[in-house]
Amino acid sequence: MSATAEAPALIGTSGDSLREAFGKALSGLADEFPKLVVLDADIAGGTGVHHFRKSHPARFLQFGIAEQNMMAAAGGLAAVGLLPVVTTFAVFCLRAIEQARLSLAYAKRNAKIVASHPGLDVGPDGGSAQSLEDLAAFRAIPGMTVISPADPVEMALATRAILEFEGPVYMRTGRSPAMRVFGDHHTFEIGKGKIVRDGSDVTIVACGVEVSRALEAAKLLEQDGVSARVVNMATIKPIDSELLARCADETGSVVTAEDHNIHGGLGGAVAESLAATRPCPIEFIGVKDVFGASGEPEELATLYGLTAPHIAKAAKRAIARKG
Amino acid sequence: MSATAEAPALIGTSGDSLREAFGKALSGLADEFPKLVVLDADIAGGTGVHHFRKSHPARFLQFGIAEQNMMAAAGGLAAVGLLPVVTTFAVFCLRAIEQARLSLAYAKRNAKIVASHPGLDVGPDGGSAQSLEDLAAFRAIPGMTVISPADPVEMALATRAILEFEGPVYMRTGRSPAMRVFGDHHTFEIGKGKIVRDGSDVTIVACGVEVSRALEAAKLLEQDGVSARVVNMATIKPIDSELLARCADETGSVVTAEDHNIHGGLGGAVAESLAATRPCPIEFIGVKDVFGASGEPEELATLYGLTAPHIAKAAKRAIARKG
Amino acid sequence: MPAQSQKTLLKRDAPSARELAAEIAEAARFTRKHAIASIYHAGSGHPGGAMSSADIMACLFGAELNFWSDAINDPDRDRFVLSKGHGAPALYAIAAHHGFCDARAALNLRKLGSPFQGHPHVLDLPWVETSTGSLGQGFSVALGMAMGLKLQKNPARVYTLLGDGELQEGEVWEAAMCAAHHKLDNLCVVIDYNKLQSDDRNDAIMRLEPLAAKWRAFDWAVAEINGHDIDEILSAFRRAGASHGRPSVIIAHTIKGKGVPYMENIPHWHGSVKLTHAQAEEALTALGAGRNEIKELLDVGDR
Amino acid sequence: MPAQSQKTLLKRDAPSARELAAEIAEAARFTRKHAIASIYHAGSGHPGGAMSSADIMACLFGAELNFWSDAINDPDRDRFVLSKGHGAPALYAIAAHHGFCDARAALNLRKLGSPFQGHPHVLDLPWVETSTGSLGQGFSVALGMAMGLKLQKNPARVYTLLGDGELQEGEVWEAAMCAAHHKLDNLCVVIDYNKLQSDDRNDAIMRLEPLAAKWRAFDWAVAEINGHDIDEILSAFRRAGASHGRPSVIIAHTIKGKGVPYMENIPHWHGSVKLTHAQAEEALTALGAGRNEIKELLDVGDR
Ligand SMILES: Cc1ncc(C[n+]2csc(CCOP(=O)(O)OP(=O)(O)O)c2C)c(N)n1
Ligand SMILES: Cc1ncc(C[n+]2csc(CCOP(=O)(O)OP(=O)(O)O)c2C)c(N)n1
Ligand SMILES: [Mg+2]
Ligand SMILES: [Mg+2]
Repeated sequence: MSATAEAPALIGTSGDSLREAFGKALSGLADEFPKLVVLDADIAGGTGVHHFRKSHPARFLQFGIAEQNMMAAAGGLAAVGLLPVVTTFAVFCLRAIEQARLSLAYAKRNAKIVASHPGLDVGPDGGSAQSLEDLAAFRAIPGMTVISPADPVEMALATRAILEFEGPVYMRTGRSPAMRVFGDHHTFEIGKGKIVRDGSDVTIVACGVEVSRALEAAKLLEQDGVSARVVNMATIKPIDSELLARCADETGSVVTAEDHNIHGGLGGAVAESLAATRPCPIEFIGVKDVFGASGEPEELATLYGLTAPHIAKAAKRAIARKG
Repeated sequence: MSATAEAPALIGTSGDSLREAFGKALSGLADEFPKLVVLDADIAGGTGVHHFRKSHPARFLQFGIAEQNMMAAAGGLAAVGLLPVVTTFAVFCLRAIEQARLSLAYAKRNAKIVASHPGLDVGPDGGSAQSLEDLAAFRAIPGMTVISPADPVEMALATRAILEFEGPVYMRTGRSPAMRVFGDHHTFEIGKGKIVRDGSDVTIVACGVEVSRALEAAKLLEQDGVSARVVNMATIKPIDSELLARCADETGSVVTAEDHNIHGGLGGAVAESLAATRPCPIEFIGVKDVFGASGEPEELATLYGLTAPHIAKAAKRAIARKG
Repeated sequence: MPAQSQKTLLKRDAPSARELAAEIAEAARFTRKHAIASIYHAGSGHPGGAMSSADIMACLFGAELNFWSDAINDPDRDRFVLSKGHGAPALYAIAAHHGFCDARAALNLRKLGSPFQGHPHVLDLPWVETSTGSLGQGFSVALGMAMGLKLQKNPARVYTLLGDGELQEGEVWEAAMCAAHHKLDNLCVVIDYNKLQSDDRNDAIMRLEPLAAKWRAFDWAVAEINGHDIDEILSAFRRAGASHGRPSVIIAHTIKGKGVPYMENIPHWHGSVKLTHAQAEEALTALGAGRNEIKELLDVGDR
Repeated sequence: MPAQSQKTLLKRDAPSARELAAEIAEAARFTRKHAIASIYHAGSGHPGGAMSSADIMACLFGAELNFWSDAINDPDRDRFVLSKGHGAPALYAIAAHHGFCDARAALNLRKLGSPFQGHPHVLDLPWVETSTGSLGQGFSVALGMAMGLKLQKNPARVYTLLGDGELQEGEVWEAAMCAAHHKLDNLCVVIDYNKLQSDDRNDAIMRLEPLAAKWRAFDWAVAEINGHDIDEILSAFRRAGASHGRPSVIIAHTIKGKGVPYMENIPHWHGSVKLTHAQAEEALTALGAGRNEIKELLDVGDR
C-alpha cells in the first residue's frame, strides 16, 4: 500500500480549534434541541459541522456554495418552528449580511449564524479570506447579538447558550489551534464580561484568540511591576457596560484586543460604552485598517501587532495617559 | 385631456435632496472626468443618476437588479482605466459589501460607491429599506473612505472631491428634501471636519441630515444659556482626530448625531478617536439599535430621537457629566 | 368575504367553478381599488405592480391557500410570501377583503404607527409570513419554509410571488437551483411577468428571455399562463399542486397597471409615485367604482 | 519558455500545430509538478482543482492570451482572471513557466512575506489582474473588464476560469445574464467541470445539470469539450474568438486531481490539505518527474 492511500490530513481539523469545539458541541446538543438544524454552504469540513453531518445527517441541510440563499432560507426554517444554525466562513457571512439583516434580524427570527475563519487566525489562505470586518458589521444590525468566545471550553458553553437564547445571534469561532484558557468549571453567560485575572493599573479587554494573548501580556507586565486586569469580553454586543465602567473606575485605563480591524469591533464597542459612562484612556490592539496576508497565524499576529508584547506595550501607553 | 395624462409625480425627485444634488453634480463633472462611468441597478430615478443617464447615456451602465455583480464589475471597469461610480440604495450596498471589500477595497481600486436612501430619511418605504448599518459596515473595511455630506452645496463639492481622490470611497446621499446649511463659498476636503458654529460648553459632532438639526439644537441651547459648538464631520473615515481632540479640550464634552444606528457609525468613530487622544463624556444621538418604520422622515426623527430638541437634551447631559 | 370562518381546505369546499371565478374577480376588483386608494392616501407607493398581481393574489387568497383568516396561526396552513415586497398594497387589500385585517385600517398605508408599512413586515401583521422589500430574499425564505415543512412532514404548501425584474437577482437562481436539488415540490413560485421593472422594460434594463427555458434548465416544472385569466391561474395552481419531485413555477403574463388604462404598460407608474386626487379618481372609475364608493375610498384619512 | 520576448499575438506567430500542442503539454506537466511542490512546501492548499485546470491554463498562457510576460502592462493585452482563486498554485506555476515570475520563488506559496498568497492578489503580483478567492467575484470583475474594454474600443479579450461548484453562487448568474444582455462577445468563460467541489460531488451537494442548457438559456454561445485534450481546448478558444454578439462559455469536462492517480476523483483532495513528503513524491513521480527533479522541487525551502 502506498503512503498516499491514507486519507489526506485536512488542515485545521486539529482537535483544539474553536471550530472543532463548536462542531462537536453542536453534535452533542442535537438531541436536547430537537428542532436544531444545521445549514452548510459546502464547507462543513472547514466550519466544524462535519461532526453534525455525521451524527445527524437528516438535520444537516446542504445549500451549496450559495450563502445568500442559505442565510435567508434560515429565516424560513425558523418561521416554521425549526432552530437553524447557519455556518460558513466569516467573510462569507459578510456576503450574506443583508439577508441576515432583513430575513433574520428585522424579522426577529430565532436563528444563529456561526462564522469560522475570522481575522488573521485564518492564516495561509491570505488577506482575501481574513475577515476583519464582521464584528463591526454585524454589531451594527439592530437587535443582533454578537459573540466571540475565547477557548474550546467556552466555545462549547457558548454553543449551548446561543441555542437556549431566543433571537438572532452572530458568533465567531476560529480556524487555528486555540490555547486552552479556562478550566472545566468555567461558566458562560451572554452579555456578561468576566474578569479572568485581576489587576489594578490597567484593564485589558479582549475577545477570541486575544484573551490568551492578553493573559500572557498581563504576565509580562507583572514582571515590569504593572498590575493588569484581564477581562474576557466574549459578548461584544450587548456589551457589558456595567463591568466596563467598574474596570475603568478601578484601573483608570483600558486596552482592547481583538483579531479584527481596530475600527468598529470590540474596541469600538468598548469606546462607545465607556464614553457614555466613564471616559478613560483606551489603547486599541487590532489590525490597523489594512488587509492581512498569507502566513501562519502567529507570524501574522507578530507582523500586525496582535501579540502579548504588543498588548503589554499598549497597556503601558494607556497607563501613561491616565489623568 | 384627462388629469392623468401628465407624468406622475415621482417622489423625492425634489430639487433639493442630496441625491438630486449628487446626480446633477455628477452630470456636470462628466466632461472634466472623461473616464467617469456610472453604474446603476435599475433605480436611477431613486439615486439621482437619471440626470447622468440623460446627459451621458453612453457612459451610463445598466446592471439590472443585481447589486453584487454591479459592485464587483466596478472593479473590472477600474482595472481597465475607467472611473466607476456604483450607485444604489444604502441597504443594497450592504448586499454587495463583500464584493466592495474584495474586488474594490482589497484590490485598491479607484472606484466610488454612492448610496442613496440611508437611515430614517428614507421615510415611508419603512424599516426594510432604512439602512442603519452602512457607515459601521463600510468603515470596518480596511482602506475604505466613508463620507456623508450635510447639504446640497456640500454634496456637489464632495462629488467632485471623491472623483479627484484616488481610492475606494463610500458616500451617502439622502432621499428627502435637505435643508440648505452652507453658503456658496463653502469648501469641502476629505478627512477634514469643520466647525460650523462656535461654542465653548459642548461640541456637537454631526454628519448628513443631522448637521442642520445640530445647528438648530445649538440655537435652542443658546436660549438656555448654553454655548454649543457644532462640527460638520462629513468624513466619517478617516476621522479628523486632531479637530476632535481640540474640541474635546476646549469644550470638555461631546454629542454625536447621525441618522444611523448608535453603534459603529459616526458615534463609534468619534468615541474611538477621543478614547485614543482626549477621553471625554460623549452622548450618542442615533437610532437606538432598533429598526425604523414607515412614516415621514421628520415624524420618524421625532419618534426615534434624532431631532434638535433631542440633541439639545443630550448636550445638557454631556455637559452635566463633565469632570 | 367568504362565509366560512373555521379553517377550511378551500379546494374541497369550493362552490361551483363559475361562482368561484366570479367571487375571485370581485376580490381582484376590490384589491385594485383599495390598493389605489391606499397609495393615494400614502402619497407614495408602487401602483403598477399591485395592479398586475391583483388577479393572482385574488386566486391565491380566494381559492388556493388552504385557510381562512382565523387560522393564521395553524401550523398546517399554507404559507404565502410576497417576495416582491413593494407589491404590499395588493397584499393588504386582498387580506382585507378576506377579513385578515380591517379594510379601512389598511388604507393607512405607509403611515407612522400603522402596521401597513411600505413593505410587509412580519412583526407588524400576524398574517404576514415574513418581512420583504429587498428583492430575492422572500423566495429564499419561502424555500426555507418549504424545506422545513417537508422535514417536519407537514403537508402545507408554500407560495411566493416574484417580480420579473426581481429575477435579475442572483439570489433567485441560488434558490431556484436549491429548491430543485432538494425536490421541494411543496413550493410554488409565481412570476408576475409584467415585462416592466423600475425604470423601463426588462428588455431594456436586463433581458430575461428565454425565461421559461431558464427555469426548465434549472429543473423546475414550468407553466406559462395569462396572469389575468382566473381559470388559467386556478388550473395552473392545480397542476402545480400535482407536481411530484419538482418545484413549480407559474410564469404569469400580466400587464403592469392592469385595469387603470393610463397606467397600463407605462414604466413611470412602477412607483414610488404620488397620486393626485384626479388621478386616483380616474383610476377608481376605470376600476368600476361608483361615485359613492370613490368618495368613501378617497375621503377617509387626512388628505 | 517561449523564445519571443516582445508582445506578440501568439495566434499569428504560432509554430506548427503539433509543436504548439507539444509545448503546451510540457507546460501543463510543469504546472502540475510545481503546483504540487508548492502545496507541499506551504503545508496547505488545494491540489485537486489545480490539477484539473492545468491543461486549460497551459493553453491559455501558451497560445490564447495575446502577450508574453514583458507586456503585462500593455493596455491592449488580453486579461485573464482566475475566478476560482483557490486554484492559485496552478496560476503561479504556469506564470512561472512563461517567465512572469521566478519558478523557485513561486514555491514560497502561502508564506509570510511572499507575494504568492493562498489566493491571487493584484497588489502582490503585477500580472495578476484582480484579487480573487471569494467565489463568483472574479467572473463579475472580468465582465467589468470586458465591458470597459469595449467601451474604450480596445480589442483585447477577457478570459476567466470558474469552478463548477462556483456556479452555485447567484452572482455567477447575475453576471451571466448581464454579459449576454450587453453582448460581451469579448468575454470567454471556461468552466473547470471536474464534478467535485469542497465536500463532495456537485450532484450530492447541489446539482448543476443540465449545465449546458442553463448557459444556453442565459443566451451564451456554449461549447462542451474534454478539458484535458489540448486540441479540443485550442479549437474551443478559436470558436469562442469568432463568436459575434454573444459571450462564450467553454464547459471543459475535467478530472479533479488529474495526473495524480491517488487524487483523481477523490473529493478529499479538494483541499485545503497538507501533503506529506511521501505523498508529494508519489504525485511528482506520477507526473513524470525524475529523481533529481523531485529532489530539486521538494528540497528547497524549510521543510
Ligand atoms: C435587492 C433590491 N434591489 C433594488 C430594489 C429597488 N426596487 C424596488 S421595486 C424594483 C423594481 C422591481 O421590478 P419587478 O420585480 O419587475 O416588480 P413589478 O414590476 O412587479 O413591480 C426595484 C429595482 C429592491 N427593492 N431590492
Ligand atoms: C463565496 C465563497 N464561498 C465559499 C468558498 C470556500 N470554497 C473554496 S473552494 C470551494 C469549492 C469550490 O469548488 P469548485 O468551484 O468546483 O472548485 P474546484 O473543483 O475547481 O477546485 C469552496 C466552497 C469560497 N472560496 N468562496
Ligand atoms: Mg415587473
Ligand atoms: Mg469543481
